[in-house]
Amino acid sequence: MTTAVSLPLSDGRFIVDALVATIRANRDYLSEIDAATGDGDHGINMAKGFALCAERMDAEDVRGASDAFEALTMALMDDIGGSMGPLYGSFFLEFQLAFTGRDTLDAALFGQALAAGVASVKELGGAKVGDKTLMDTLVPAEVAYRETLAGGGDFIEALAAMSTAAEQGKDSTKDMQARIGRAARLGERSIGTVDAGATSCFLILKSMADSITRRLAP
Amino acid sequence: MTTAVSLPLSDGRFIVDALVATIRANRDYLSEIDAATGDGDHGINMAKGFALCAERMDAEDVRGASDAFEALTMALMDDIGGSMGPLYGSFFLEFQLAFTGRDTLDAALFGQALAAGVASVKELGGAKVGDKTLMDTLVPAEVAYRETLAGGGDFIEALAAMSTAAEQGKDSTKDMQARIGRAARLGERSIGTVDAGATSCFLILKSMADSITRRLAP
Amino acid sequence: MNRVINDPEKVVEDMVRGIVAAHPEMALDSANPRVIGVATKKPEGSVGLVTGGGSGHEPAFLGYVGPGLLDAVAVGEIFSSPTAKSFLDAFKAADRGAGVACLYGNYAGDNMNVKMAVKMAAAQGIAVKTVVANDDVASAPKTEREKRRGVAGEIVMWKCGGARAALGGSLDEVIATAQKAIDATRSVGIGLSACTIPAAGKANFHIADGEMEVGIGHHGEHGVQVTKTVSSRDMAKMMLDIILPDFPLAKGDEVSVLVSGLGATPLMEQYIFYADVAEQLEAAGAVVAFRFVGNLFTSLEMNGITLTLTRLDDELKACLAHPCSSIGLKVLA
Amino acid sequence: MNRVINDPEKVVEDMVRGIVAAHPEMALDSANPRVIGVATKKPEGSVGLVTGGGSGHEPAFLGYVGPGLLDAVAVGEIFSSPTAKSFLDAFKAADRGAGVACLYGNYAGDNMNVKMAVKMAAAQGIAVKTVVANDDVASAPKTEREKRRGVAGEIVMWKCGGARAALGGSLDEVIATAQKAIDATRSVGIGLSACTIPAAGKANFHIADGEMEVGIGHHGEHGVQVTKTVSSRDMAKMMLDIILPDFPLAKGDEVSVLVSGLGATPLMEQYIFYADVAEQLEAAGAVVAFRFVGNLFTSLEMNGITLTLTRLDDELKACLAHPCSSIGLKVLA
Ligand SMILES: Nc1ncnc2c1ncn2[C@@H]1O[C@H](COP(=O)(O)OP(=O)(O)O)[C@@H](O)[C@H]1O
Ligand SMILES: Nc1ncnc2c1ncn2[C@@H]1O[C@H](COP(=O)(O)OP(=O)(O)O)[C@@H](O)[C@H]1O
Ligand SMILES: [Mg+2]
Ligand SMILES: [Mg+2]
Ligand SMILES: [Mg+2]
Ligand SMILES: [Mg+2]
Repeated sequence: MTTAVSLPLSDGRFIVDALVATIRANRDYLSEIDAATGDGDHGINMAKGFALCAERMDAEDVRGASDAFEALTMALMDDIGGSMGPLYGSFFLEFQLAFTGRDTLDAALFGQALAAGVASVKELGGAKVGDKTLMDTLVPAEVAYRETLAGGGDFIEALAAMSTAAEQGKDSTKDMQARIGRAARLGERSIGTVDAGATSCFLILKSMADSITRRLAP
Repeated sequence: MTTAVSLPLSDGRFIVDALVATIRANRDYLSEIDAATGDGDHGINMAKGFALCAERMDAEDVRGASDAFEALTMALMDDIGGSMGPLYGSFFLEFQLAFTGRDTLDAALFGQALAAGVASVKELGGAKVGDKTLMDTLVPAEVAYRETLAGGGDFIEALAAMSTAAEQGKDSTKDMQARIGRAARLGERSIGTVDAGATSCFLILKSMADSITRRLAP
Repeated sequence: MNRVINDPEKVVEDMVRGIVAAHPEMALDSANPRVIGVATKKPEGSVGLVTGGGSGHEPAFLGYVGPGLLDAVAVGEIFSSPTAKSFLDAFKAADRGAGVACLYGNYAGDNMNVKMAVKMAAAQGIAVKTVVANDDVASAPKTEREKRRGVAGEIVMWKCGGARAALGGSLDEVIATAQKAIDATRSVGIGLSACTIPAAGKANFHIADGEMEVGIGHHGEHGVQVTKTVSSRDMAKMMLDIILPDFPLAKGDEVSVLVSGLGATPLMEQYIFYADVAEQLEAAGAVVAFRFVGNLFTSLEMNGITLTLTRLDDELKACLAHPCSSIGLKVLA
Repeated sequence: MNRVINDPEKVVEDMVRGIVAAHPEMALDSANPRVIGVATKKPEGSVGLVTGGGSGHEPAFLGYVGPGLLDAVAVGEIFSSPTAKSFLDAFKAADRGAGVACLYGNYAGDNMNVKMAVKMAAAQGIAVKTVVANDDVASAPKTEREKRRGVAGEIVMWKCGGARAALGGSLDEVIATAQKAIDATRSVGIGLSACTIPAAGKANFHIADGEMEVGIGHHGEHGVQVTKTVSSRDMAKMMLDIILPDFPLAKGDEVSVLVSGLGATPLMEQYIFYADVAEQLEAAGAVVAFRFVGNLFTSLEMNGITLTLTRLDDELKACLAHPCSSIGLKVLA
């Protein structure tokens, strides 16, 4: 079997299913990390939102990628609140919008959604790279994806580069002092543990990369 | 040196000094017993009252027995409240009243004060022997004192009989089920520990017997 | 246990200092600092209302002094009756020539101190009549109601007595209304964790994590049963199962529901519990006409919850609706 | 930890059920159960007041809805911002044609959700202006006041904004008064024991017995210093030493003092602490004109205490004295 360069969006719900499974599996881990510098609820918040997304998808028998990302966006925005509701809500909203009316997911479309998502989170949250937030995962991951494609890489290679950069970005938060969010209050005491949001963001990007790659090259 | 049958009341403060020392020394013990069936504050309440009595006596440079018992009564009645304030307050009030205007403490006068004290506590508290209260100490102690005198015993013998009966009375509360006070609520669970008030009452009667006896037969 | 105190032996003194500093209208001329009251005099010739009890139950007792409520409160040591002298001084502070209603709870110490104070007051020409609250169903069987303790139901007694006095009732009328209010009231509590008297330094009773004591007293007196901790819904059921056999409600009976946290219980949980109680009462056909939820009668930092039901008639309803103002309870006109 | 709950994941739902059952006047028509408000409409054409925030701080936030205070509150999960949709629905419930003042606290989540809700409201023709409370002195240095969190000082902001709206103020006037109130307000807290989010099941921070965390946040955010537990008097001194350099008081300045327990702190201790604060403030020449003491802004069953000072002018004094009624705060006419 050869490797595909695109896949149909009409049964693209699997991307969101994989996200739901990933976040649920990491519920306690994410809360534990958050406990070190924040209030220990990141896993709870995320798992609640993603579980509600699964309920919405099942209730409406969602199959396509656009509808799946819409369910995810609504679950995050309307049901969970916190910081993660609006931040990840705006992020996934861009995937929903990018996929609406489109049949096929290819490297360019994913790249367009990813870039729009990062821009939206940046605008809303106002955090910069180095502030010890999910931006430290998101920004380098998007750059790596974009540059891999620009350098001639294919969809799968770009996704792999995104994953790797996301992991490095996540790890980079370990030595940072938080400048935003609850952890900022800790000052120097925030140094030494990775950021919870940066970690969930890495898990999300890696899940998307893995699930799409598995479909492209089964 | 021979044994005296009476002593001057004009320097009778020593009886109350001994009481203060006894209660202070047993503060934690009395609270511990109270904790088993009550609210654990009996030692605190008693120690507070007796300490205030010492303060009053020092402030007014009290020497005589009547003034000393007045200070004790007032400290208990005006300063500590609880059950012990009025109960022991009325008890010692009878000693104050009995000693006022008198020069000499003898077996008859002590017996008169003791009987009046017991009657006063009985009237106010309404507890009967067998209810698991300080009445289980007080009533047999007073009977023993009175009967020893009636049977020809002297002051010292009567005080000794009072002490012994008080101790037996106190011990008798161990197997009783409380029918009054906080411990009543425990029902059968109140069986197995001696009553806190019965214990402090034994300590009080024994202290009076000992301090008076030491003066009579030094 | 970490505390916000200065001297553990002087917590009551220090608290009274804070009450008077924060509520200057509660400082009485009384030379006795253990008497707190409303300095702004109520109408001359109206009945004075007094209560008193051990400290540690705040806002009870001193938090229920104010217009439409009590006039003066005798303040005891932690969990210990005030002195006879303090009750007497409270009677004096509250008396406006129409006599004093002393509405207090059934504890040995309070009974004795009130008894002595009433005697002393009579000698000074002040007429005092008493009502003794005995709403705590778990503290003695129905056949020995005279042994039952007073707990959060005292608030209902004070509120109704206070309204009757504010409405111009005579001493006998105030006493009758307060007596009717407490006769129509039943309470029960569940303890989830113990509390510590500051001067004692360690708790004198213990509730294990994962267990609860049903029918616990306000000073940690043992209850009727220690069980595994159950859901709020099941707590409500257990408590109603204790109250209702003692105090059957007929379909359509109007009731007041008072829920109080015991000190450390989050308000969130008190409302969760209220919802379960109201649902079960309504399922039983009762009509909830008044509701009070909050830390209304506590026991230091004890964790747990109490439920107080009052069966209402038109007089008690009018009394509960009457305006009042105090630290613990405000009812607006 | 023993609790009075049903499902730990549903404590907010169950609490809202209890609030609405106990205070039927707070049930809105809103299809969104996470919006609580005053159903009894205020004068048509007056400014609507909204806040919102995470649950677990009861009586904040929903306990400050009522006449003279807020109109609608967006209710979040425990310690977590409400959704943008809930803020939007609260705006809709509060709007009476004169616009809505959203007076909330400076937390990342709240900032973002309010931002999105304001955008959505504008698209629907509802004018919303905001004031962001940042009274928590310990949460960022003076040079970065925009990073400071909102804590119990929000109550002062709501009270003053609510009074201005009740007095007929325009949206700009209400916003100006609320902004002035919070600009004149500083808070700091001391934590004595941690609390546990029910769904998490274990505390995510820890305070050892015998130690306290000075400057702790309302969600257990680390403070400025962990020390041995000191006396109430010394706590008052440490807290004033944090507030006053940021916020110097001149001799004769009139202030409001708000003391809140964090959940498990006995009211007795709150009054002990109040006495120490008042004494030290008065020694420094300040005049205490308003006082609020109680469990006014809590963090579940956290033990500890917060102090909030507001420097007053005539407008703020008139606003604090204005009558209001709510679960958390009642000021009588
Ligand atoms: N302004 C922001 N921009 C981007 N990410 C943010 C911002 N503020 C907070 N975060 C992220 O949110 C994470 C915490 O999320 P979570 O625990 O769910 O919410 P909360 O802080 O409200 O408890 C942090 O680890 C951080 O990565
Ligand atoms: N009515 C009564 N008559 C005599 N003694 C009583 C009565 N009620 C209680 N007591 C005694 O009081 C003791 C408890 O005293 P204490 O602990 O100081 O007061 P409290 O019970 O108010 O905490 C009991 O052990 C009992 O002996
Ligand atoms: Mg968090
Ligand atoms: Mg006791
Ligand atoms: Mg006691
Ligand atoms: Mg959170």
